[in-house]
Amino acid sequence: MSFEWIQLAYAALTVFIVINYGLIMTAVVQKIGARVGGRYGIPVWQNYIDLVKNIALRSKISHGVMFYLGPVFRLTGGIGLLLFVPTIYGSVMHQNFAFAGDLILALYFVFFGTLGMALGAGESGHPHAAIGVSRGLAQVTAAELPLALAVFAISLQYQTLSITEIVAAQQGGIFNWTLFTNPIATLAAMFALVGTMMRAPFDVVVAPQEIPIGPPTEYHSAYLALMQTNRVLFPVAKTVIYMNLFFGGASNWAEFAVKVFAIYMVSVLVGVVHPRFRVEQSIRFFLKWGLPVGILAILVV
Amino acid sequence: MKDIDKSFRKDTETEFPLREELRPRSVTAPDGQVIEIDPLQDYFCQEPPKVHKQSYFKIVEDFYNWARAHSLWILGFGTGCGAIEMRPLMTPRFDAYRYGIQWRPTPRQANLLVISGYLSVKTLKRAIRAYEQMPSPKYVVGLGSCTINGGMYWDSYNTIKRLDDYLPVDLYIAGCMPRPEALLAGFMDLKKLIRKGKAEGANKYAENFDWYKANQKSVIKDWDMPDYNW
Amino acid sequence: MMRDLHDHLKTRYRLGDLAERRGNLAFVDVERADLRALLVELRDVHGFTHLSLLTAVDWIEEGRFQLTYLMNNRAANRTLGLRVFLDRADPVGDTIHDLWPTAATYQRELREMFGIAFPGSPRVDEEFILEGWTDMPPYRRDFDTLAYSQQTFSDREGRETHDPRSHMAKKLYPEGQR
Amino acid sequence: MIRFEPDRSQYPQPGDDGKIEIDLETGKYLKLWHGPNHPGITGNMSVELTLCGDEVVEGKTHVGYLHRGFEKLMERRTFIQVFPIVCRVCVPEPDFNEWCYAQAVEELAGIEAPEMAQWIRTLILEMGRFNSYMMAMGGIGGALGMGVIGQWMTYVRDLMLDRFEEMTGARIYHMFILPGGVRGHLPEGFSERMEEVLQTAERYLADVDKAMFTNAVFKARTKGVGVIDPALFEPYGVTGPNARAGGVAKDLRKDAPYLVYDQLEFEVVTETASDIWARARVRRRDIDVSIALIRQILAKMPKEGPVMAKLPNVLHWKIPRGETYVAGESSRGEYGYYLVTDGSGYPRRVNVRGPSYTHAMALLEHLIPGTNIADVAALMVSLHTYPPEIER
Repeated sequence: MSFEWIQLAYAALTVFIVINYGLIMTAVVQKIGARVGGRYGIPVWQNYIDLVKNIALRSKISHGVMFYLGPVFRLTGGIGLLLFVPTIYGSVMHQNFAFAGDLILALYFVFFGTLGMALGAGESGHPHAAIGVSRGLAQVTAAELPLALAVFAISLQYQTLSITEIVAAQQGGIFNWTLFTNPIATLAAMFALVGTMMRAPFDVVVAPQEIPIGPPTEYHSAYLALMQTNRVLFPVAKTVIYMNLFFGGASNWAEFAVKVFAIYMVSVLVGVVHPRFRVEQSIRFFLKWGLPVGILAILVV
Repeated sequence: MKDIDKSFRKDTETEFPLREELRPRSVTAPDGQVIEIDPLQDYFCQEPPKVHKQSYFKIVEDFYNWARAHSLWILGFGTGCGAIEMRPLMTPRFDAYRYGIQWRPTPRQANLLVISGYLSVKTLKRAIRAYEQMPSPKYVVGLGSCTINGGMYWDSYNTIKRLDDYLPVDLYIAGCMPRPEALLAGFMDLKKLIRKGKAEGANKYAENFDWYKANQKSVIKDWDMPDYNW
Repeated sequence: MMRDLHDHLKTRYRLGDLAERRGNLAFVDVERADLRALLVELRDVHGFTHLSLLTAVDWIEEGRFQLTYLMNNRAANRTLGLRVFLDRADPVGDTIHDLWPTAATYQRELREMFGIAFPGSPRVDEEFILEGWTDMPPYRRDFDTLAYSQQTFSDREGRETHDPRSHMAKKLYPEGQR
Repeated sequence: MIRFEPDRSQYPQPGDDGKIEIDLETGKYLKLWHGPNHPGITGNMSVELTLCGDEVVEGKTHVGYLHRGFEKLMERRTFIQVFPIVCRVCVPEPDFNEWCYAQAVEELAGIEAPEMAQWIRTLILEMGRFNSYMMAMGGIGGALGMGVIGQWMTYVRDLMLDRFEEMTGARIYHMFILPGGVRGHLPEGFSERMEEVLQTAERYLADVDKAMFTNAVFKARTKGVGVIDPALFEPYGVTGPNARAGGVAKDLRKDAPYLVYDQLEFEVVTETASDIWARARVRRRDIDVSIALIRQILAKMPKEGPVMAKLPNVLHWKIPRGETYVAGESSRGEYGYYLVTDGSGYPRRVNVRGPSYTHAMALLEHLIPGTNIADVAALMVSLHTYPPEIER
């Protein structure tokens, strides 16, 4: 495919839309969680105010270069993930930099942010951050295994590594979705989704009652604002991959909004009513349930 | 009430010895290297606080103040018995989240320190550290009569009487203990102060730094930390 | 029934008179040398297995500290308080942390708040409640908390302090009657 | 079946005396302070943990952050003046302090509270127990990441606080129990409104049963974790729900009936496992007992009668020399007051025996070594400790 400069502007527009969508969606999700507890919940625009507030803080301290680069890496991971995945199928504006092997690159970017964050949080020197990082890396590694296996399964199934082609193969009716053509791979991937969304029962990384919020313990002001941006962007970008791979992609923004919200709600609904696992329990859970399902998915294909 | 013992004199002579783990010593690292450490010098950053100027444009500052007012992140540090009324504040009946008030577990991400009730001398030390670690602009709310003037514990040897001697207080909420409605009203008043740009406690602390430190050190006898700890 | 126990124990230990408070609560004076043997017997033979409380009272006029060991027999619903008197000038108690590990906490508190030494008790000299305290132990009777507070902390201007007894007498009986 | 067992040979081995030699400078250990500013801690206290990997090898409790010198302040105040500060010893269940102190003063002064007052006191104590258990249930849920349970329980507690407010005029510190009786009668129509609250509470508690006690993750986190050996109960002075979770049916309400508990029917709840699960379960079932007791009291109590005995002039009230100990079963265990008088107008010595004094100090320090860092918060909350009882 050829590269045109206008694509940069289009990609920036995609990122802008997704960030705004993410800001509002996370607020709505928090509101739903609050309603379960019987509360009214935060206003939907609260995330914007928090973002401005954090940028407006006057004093900042740094713990070194990596401390500064940590959130930047994390955000790069989120934006990178989004940019190499076609957000809207069939749209010239929002297919971003999708290319033939983008599935592999996307898998790489899922990890990239976590690793960058680990370096940055480690530099902050806070023991809670260090414990959180070691927990996070252990759990992400275990949780992403089923996803990797599921991705192998469906790339075997569709004989391609291009997300665009996978989406194309799923068009033409709801029963062409991978959800129905390969339910086992979808199940394996959903394990990974629930496991990496930092929600109960797999939120041991940030567990406030054990290690007050883990890796970001020392982050504040503008650093925190960057991480907040990533916190709303990254889940959406990840959900976009799931949507493309398993749920037939989206052909316009409305479909995008509905599907992403629905997939995201899976992890939220699981999270609201469960306490959290210990880290070795959650790793065991993924190896015991996620891994066999992923292997089964490959075998079935 | 018993009469005061006029002949009683507080012991002002005795110095509290430095704790053993804070004395200078040499350490052999696992690889055999010998390192000299002086914990008080090496473990802390010694930089004094700065007075932070307001934004150059008034309209920008006003916008920032608006955002600060509507996003109050409270440090979840229950210093006294008033903390028990903070919990209903987060739950269905009163739900302070509606007003952009949240609880953060780490001082780095909080900008409102609520002193929930009396402060014993031991807690005062921790409260000062927590306050100094928060990013500026930061606000302090004293909760209950005991932060205003000792309240119930006016004759106790271990609780401070006036919080504003030790930390720059923006707002007091009276009562013993104040009801959640009073707390909500207090936070609304604090919002008004912030929007008017009158809540500049952090700058006041930096300007009168020596005065605050002298007060703090007159109460905390074992001052084994640097003057300003980030 | 407390009386029977007292008569039974009196044959072998130097005990004072039994001061009965209720049917199931009584106090008795014990010599310091007998304390440990008595506690062990109460625990192992008479079922007083629960140490409810260990605390001290400062009898400054008599120049001595009173240590109170409240032993409880839950099955029979009886509580026996053992009173041991220590010299106030040089108070040293006997540690019982090997009989009841939880007594170590009580002894730490007594060490800090009354200045009673318990040699051999674990971590007894570490700071427990107070931090950086250089004055006399605060629970002693000659420590005046109001005077200390006035010499340490500053009052806010405009505070009025009334003596409740004269203030209330004036409010309740303005004509001056008792 | 995949199993992972950590290679224990690299872990520190206990020495001859059973204690692990800790040398921080080997770099094998990490010192971590749990508190005082920490969301997983119960109130304002702290635990100094020494970690090796994810495992805690040593824990030391540090208290004193809430010390106000109550016992000293009480010595300066007359018998009646002590009341405003006595309830402030324990915030979640302040009425227990008032009752213990009032009962002790009555015993030494030889006053008997009228029957109506006894019933109202029992009612207040049960309402306070209900509130305290609500905090504990929410705390257990919160420590394991189920914030929703905390939300529901605090809401129900708010409803009960409304009833307190209606009866006494205050939400948290009531000061309703005085020596000689209580301050007043129940308001008109109190039992109907109380019944509404109890029914709401039962509805929410049914939800809690579903969300918490049938949840597989909750079971995985709590079963077999933080086990207290029942043989330790006596040496460590474990009482109350913590002991009952180990199968010891000790309850002062039954063993040494005070107030009107001998006229009420209730069972002593026990579990056998003695782990976090069992302690949570005991508290959950004890709430049901409390609810039943409140209903019973409201049904059985006399309709009228005096609530206050005749007191001498309290400004000049002198009590002869004597000492007494009054204890009752609070929501955390045996709660007692030791009062010594010397014939003057002031107490000679007041000592508070809070159940947390033993649970959070010696017992917790004994339990913590060997647990996972993730379980420390759950363990502390399951013991239901409350620091002001320790340091007063």
